[in-house]
Amino acid sequence: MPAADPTQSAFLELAGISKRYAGVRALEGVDFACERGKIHAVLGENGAGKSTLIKIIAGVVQPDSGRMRLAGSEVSFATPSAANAAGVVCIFQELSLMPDLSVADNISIASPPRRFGLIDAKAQRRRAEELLSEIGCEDVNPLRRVRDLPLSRRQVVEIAKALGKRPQLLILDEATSALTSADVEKVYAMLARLKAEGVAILYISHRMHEVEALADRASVFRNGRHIETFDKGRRSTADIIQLMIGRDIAAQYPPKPARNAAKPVLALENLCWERQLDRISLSIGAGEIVGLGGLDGQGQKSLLLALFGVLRGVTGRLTVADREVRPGSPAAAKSVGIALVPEDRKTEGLMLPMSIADNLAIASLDALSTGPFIDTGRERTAIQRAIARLQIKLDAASDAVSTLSGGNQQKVVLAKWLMTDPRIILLNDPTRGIDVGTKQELYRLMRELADQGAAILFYSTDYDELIGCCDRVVIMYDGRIVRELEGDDLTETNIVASSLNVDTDTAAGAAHA
Amino acid sequence: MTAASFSLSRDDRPILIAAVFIVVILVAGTVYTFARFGSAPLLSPAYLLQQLQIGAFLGIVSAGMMIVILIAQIDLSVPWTLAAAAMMATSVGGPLAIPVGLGVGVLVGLVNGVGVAYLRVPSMIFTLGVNAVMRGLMVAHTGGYAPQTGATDLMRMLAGDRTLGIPNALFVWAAVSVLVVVILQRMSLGRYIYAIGNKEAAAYLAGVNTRRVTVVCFVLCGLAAALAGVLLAGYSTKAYQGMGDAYLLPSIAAVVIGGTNILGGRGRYLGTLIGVVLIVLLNSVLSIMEMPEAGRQVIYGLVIIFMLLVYGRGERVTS
Amino acid sequence: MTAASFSLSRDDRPILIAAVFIVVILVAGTVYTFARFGSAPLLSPAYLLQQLQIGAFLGIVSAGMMIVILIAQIDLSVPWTLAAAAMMATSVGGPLAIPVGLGVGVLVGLVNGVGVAYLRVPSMIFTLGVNAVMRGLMVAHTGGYAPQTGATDLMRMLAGDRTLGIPNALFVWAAVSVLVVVILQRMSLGRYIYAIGNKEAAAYLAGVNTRRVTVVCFVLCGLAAALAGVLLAGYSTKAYQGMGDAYLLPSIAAVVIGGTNILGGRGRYLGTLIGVVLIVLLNSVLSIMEMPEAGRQVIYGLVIIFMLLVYGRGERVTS
Amino acid sequence: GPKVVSGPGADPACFKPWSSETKFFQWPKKAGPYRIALVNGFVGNTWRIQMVKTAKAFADQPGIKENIKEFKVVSTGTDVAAQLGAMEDFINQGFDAIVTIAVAPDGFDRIIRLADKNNVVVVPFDNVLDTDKVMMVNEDQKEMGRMSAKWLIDESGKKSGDILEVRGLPGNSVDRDRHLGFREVIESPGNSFKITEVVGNWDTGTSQKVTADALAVHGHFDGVFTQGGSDGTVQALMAAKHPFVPMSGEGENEYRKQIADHAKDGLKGMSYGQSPALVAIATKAAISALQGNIMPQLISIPIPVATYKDLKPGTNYWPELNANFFAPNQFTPCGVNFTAPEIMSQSEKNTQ
Ligand SMILES: Nc1ncnc2c1ncn2[C@@H]1O[C@H](COP(=O)(O)OP(=O)(O)OP(=O)(O)O)[C@@H](O)[C@H]1O
Ligand SMILES: Nc1ncnc2c1ncn2[C@@H]1O[C@H](COP(=O)(O)OP(=O)(O)OP(=O)(O)O)[C@@H](O)[C@H]1O
Ligand SMILES: [Mg+2]
Ligand SMILES: [Mg+2]
Repeated sequence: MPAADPTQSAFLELAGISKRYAGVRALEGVDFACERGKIHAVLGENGAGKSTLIKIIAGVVQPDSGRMRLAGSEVSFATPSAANAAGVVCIFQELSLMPDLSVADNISIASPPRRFGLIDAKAQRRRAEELLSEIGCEDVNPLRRVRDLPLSRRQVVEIAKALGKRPQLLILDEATSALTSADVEKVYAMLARLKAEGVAILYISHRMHEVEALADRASVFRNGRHIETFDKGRRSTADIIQLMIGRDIAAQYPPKPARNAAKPVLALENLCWERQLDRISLSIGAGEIVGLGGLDGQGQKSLLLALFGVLRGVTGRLTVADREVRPGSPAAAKSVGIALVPEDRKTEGLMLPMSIADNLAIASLDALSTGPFIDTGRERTAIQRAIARLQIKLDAASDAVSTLSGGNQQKVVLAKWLMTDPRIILLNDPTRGIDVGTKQELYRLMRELADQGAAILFYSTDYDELIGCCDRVVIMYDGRIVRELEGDDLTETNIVASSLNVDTDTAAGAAHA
Repeated sequence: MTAASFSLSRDDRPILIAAVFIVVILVAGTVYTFARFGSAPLLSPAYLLQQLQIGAFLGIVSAGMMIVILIAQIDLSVPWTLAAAAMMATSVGGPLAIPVGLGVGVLVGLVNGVGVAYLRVPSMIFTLGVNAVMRGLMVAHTGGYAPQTGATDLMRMLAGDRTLGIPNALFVWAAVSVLVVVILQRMSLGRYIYAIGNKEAAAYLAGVNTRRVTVVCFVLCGLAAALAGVLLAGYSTKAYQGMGDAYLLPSIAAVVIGGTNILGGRGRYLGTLIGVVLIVLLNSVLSIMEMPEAGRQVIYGLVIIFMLLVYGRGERVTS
Repeated sequence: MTAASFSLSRDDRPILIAAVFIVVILVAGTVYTFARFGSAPLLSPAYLLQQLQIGAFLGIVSAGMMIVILIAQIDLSVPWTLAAAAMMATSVGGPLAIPVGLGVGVLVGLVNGVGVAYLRVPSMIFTLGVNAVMRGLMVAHTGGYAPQTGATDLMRMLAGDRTLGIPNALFVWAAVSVLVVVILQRMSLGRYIYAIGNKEAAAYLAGVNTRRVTVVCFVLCGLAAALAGVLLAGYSTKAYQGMGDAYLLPSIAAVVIGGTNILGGRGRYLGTLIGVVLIVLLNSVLSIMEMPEAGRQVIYGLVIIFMLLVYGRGERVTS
Repeated sequence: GPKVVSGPGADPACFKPWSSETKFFQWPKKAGPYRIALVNGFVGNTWRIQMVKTAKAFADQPGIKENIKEFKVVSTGTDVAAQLGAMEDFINQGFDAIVTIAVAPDGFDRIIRLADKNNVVVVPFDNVLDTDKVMMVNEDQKEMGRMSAKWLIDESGKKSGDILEVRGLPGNSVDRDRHLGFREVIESPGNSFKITEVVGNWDTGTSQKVTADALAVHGHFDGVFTQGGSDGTVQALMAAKHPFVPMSGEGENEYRKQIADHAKDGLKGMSYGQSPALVAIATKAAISALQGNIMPQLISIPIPVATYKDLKPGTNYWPELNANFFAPNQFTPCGVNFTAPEIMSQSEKNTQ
């Protein structure tokens, strides 16, 4: 890299940044730099310190030591708004939209357009429309309430909001983790445009193919340290993974066993719910992993919730092991052997301030109690077994579960359900925001559970994962199952085609357009 | 568009229901008076204006309370903020009376705001403590007696007199209402208020100075309570202990009946306005119908619960 | 292992601070009495036992309140649940007095629980409405003066008499405390309570019957208030209107001072116990020092605010 | 409005002027029977409920009934504005007189002017107004304090000793006046009592608690002056096994029962009372004013007192009755003399 060229010199420079949290070294003497007109990937396993790094850059947390230079002059941001003012804009890992405000309100929240000192609603709406169309997502209505949007659309809004601040340095911390591939393409195009305009971009993602497709250079972090920075093409994916987790990953996905016609454990017939589920019929046998694909928001999540007894007014037949059931609550679903790993582990999967042990035991307390009293001995054994089985990395089971990394938190959610010995496991995008190493462990675990006789229904936004993991994939479109793919038919082209509900040839064209 | 109108159906339903309920109250009361006295005083402009004049005090308090509830806080110090403002205004007297009274409100609001935003004490507890402290200070200040000086002429004029047949208090209420609507719908402050009520952390990350906004909200609430206190002293021509006690729960009830989410982030000012009218009318009609106090309490409680039942359906844990 | 002990330092700090404060109060009071009367009655077992006896009523109410606060709700119907239980117990009289009184508590708790859990009305509003309704019903019920309002002998014995020199009320309080500790630490119900308080949605999706648990919590709170009411009637030998009014805010304050998070999910029963003792002693010592009411209000408010300041530091929005 | 005239007024035994400076009013005579309204404020306690019942019982009594065409009762709660609104309403409806317990001592000027314009007689009682523009009825609270002090001094026969004073609701003028009257006598020259003051809020439970506290700290008192919640104060004495001493307290039936039961053990009790039957005198005064009689501006009602010497079951206390009943209901000079059953047969509801 010819460092002498002024246009190529670092836009953001960090030197010796360290940050500690009560006993944890989040960052240790990190030197880091990024340039204008480059997309710079920041890689590392869960808890490596990526989010901490960008939070420091964005003024959310203050480093214990170290210096930061932006465009050649020393800066330190006390608040996110100070960072914004300097052109540093961050899309945080946790979405920061207000659910009850409209899309347009959210996009302009920090500095809405004004007339005579008062907010100009029309201008604000126009602005939202422009920004959304810049990303190519004109389909989002700026007057819609964010609460009513699916997660993938919310991420789009989040991106538009960041764009609206006209960043010099744009940071995306897993900002694409819920985007469907169609949207991802649009975001790529937008990032390319920004890059051409000379914006510096920091990109954090656990999806290796995204990084490969986008990044001009990449920095790998491990245990709070900066390990290495390299340009595109200088390292193979395997190398990168090796750098990230300090070991090789042999095969991403465990081998699929030969399928034999197992007796269905779960069978649905004509399941309907409001306008979101339309005559769903499906059966899953013991030992089978069935993928649930399609564009985001086609009813996949509703299907999982319906099976888990969360939704009211579901019609149709549901049989579990040949017995018709009609779960009216998660408690009822649990009692017939159904488990659900929900979409958002922080708000739906875990009681974050409670201990790891409490979180693990919560779903199986009935089984671990004698009468109304908890049998603490049995409880402890069960918890230890679960921790060992999923290899959850922790200090003590009595620590708050919020102290675990995302991947380990996800394992806690899964372990909690495994402790109930479920026959049917429903997974709602369980690998979102999880590093490759942990992902691999989860895939292995899923296969292991299937081999032990569980029936697994697995929703994912990542096509790769569906193809690699599942015995069968059903594609949903507008609340219906439009296609079932199996064996050699299980290809990305076919998934994309079915997702858009068009025939294969048109889709092949569309995907590469 | 505006924060308040992004989803008409959801935010408007409570307002509509409350409005319908007001009509029900008026009709029921009129049927009653007609049957008993052969007249329909409830529908006379004089009666309605008088109710609105009485409602103005509650309305002003509720406007402030709403702002605080929108950011998912609560201000339980309203009773003694109101009383203290009235007492200080009357005891200072002269042209400084009103500024001093309002100043008390600003001060209390500042203390509340700093306690909640910077010291991070839950508002329910902090403002309760501030209320106790204020009460103690006022009892000490007045020595257990009501202060001996009366309201100034300006205060009396603002609260008690009429202009063109319309009570001046109504104009004050209207001005406060316009101000609140402008804040909530047309100023970034309003946007921040909704944002904080929705998700404080997200608002912070979006660059909103959440603490300063919180302080401003409490100051506005204190100011509203103080204004109500000054007016009430003008209306009664004096300040007296316990004059604020009758305003705390009704103001919260009015805000909630008006469809503002008690957990913050959602609600329209029009709803609060209608909630105030509903509560004032309900009280008045029950009193005209000579409903025994016991029955009144029961009806009052049931109405609030009933309204919330109607609004609240369909909100689920896993929304 | 248990929900209560996952983070000792964090949950124990408030308890420790409150305990230190109790000592401060006792020392300050003793210095005062010694200087004025040359004696140290505050340290006599007789005085302390008597305070605990008086504290028993507040303690029992607070135990119930704590359970409801732990699930991030609040029960503002406590005053009239307490009074209604006392009134019904005394008006029924005879051996059925206590069961009927407690039955009232269970009933009110059920109504509250169903309103909050199934109808999803915010508890702050719902229980306030229920309180108003109860008050109306009781005014109607006792307005006729028909019922006998004297406490039965058993009630007087439980609340007023002593066994081996120890007030019986203390034994009742102790029994309630043991029960609450067992529930919170040893029963799945307790685990569910903390889980719901931390994240209701997550608890629901983990297969916890959150609505049933919510109802149970309100029933327990109603039961505790009713028990306190029955005992208080025994102590005063009669039931009277407004007997519950003095218990609402102090019970919330005791729970909060004891370190329970007012937003739910965190807190130890020991803290509540200490909070109750602190409040009772503070009240008593201020009364002994013949602190004028004004000063008492101020100190009372300041103590609560101060304690929360000390606990509350360091909690950030973006934690 | 009324003309200010010179006295003496009608029926001076009943309508006794407060002091020699008290003005006299005269309204234009109106033909009966009259429409009268009782506008109560707060209604959440026993005293108020009993007051409302007493009002109805009185309006029903022969001799009064004939003068009343319509008697309405409304309780407006603790909001001054609501009370003013209700009064304005009655004036507009053409009522002849309004009897009221004011929510606050001030703020009624406008209503009084309006009433005067319409020749409506407004009679505040119990919580009176800080004005001399309106006819009012009350008992002399200061006198109650003075009487209590004299009682304690006379019964103990001492000029020194430890006295416990249990005060009422802080910030209330009734509490203040009783306290001032009590101190005026008990601290008058020649006496050297040591007084311990606690706050009982006029509430049985609170009085009991604070008395218990005071006993625990001070051990012994030679006399006790308590405001409302007197039975709680006695309870605390008994619980602490404190010997009975001379005592002065409110007019609760329960307290009078305690005195009757324990007088022989030394509970030399006196019971004064702010009687709920004040409402009857206020109503009677309103009627008298409407009839064109000369009336004192401020009417002082003799304080109904009973002591351990003259308690008689069924006359000035009722052993079989509710503990919360206020026993003093007799104003013989006014012909107001209720028995408990008469009052209790009424409902506390607003009238139809
Ligand atoms: N608020 C905090 N309090 C305490 N420790 C923290 C906090 N935030 C981060 N840490 C610590 O810092 C380390 C780095 O966290 P960081 O969020 O930067 O990881 P990350 O690389 O973004 O992980 P992920 O891929 O899961 O997002 C964590 O292991 C954790 O122990
Ligand atoms: N309050 C906290 N106390 C201690 N550690 C924390 C805290 N908050 C976050 N961390 C740490 O920060 C790290 C990552 O935090 P972050 O919230 O970014 O992770 P996440 O979103 O769960 O991870 P993922 O990337 O898998 O989504 C975790 O390893 C966790 O240990
Ligand atoms: Mg991260
Ligand atoms: Mg993460």
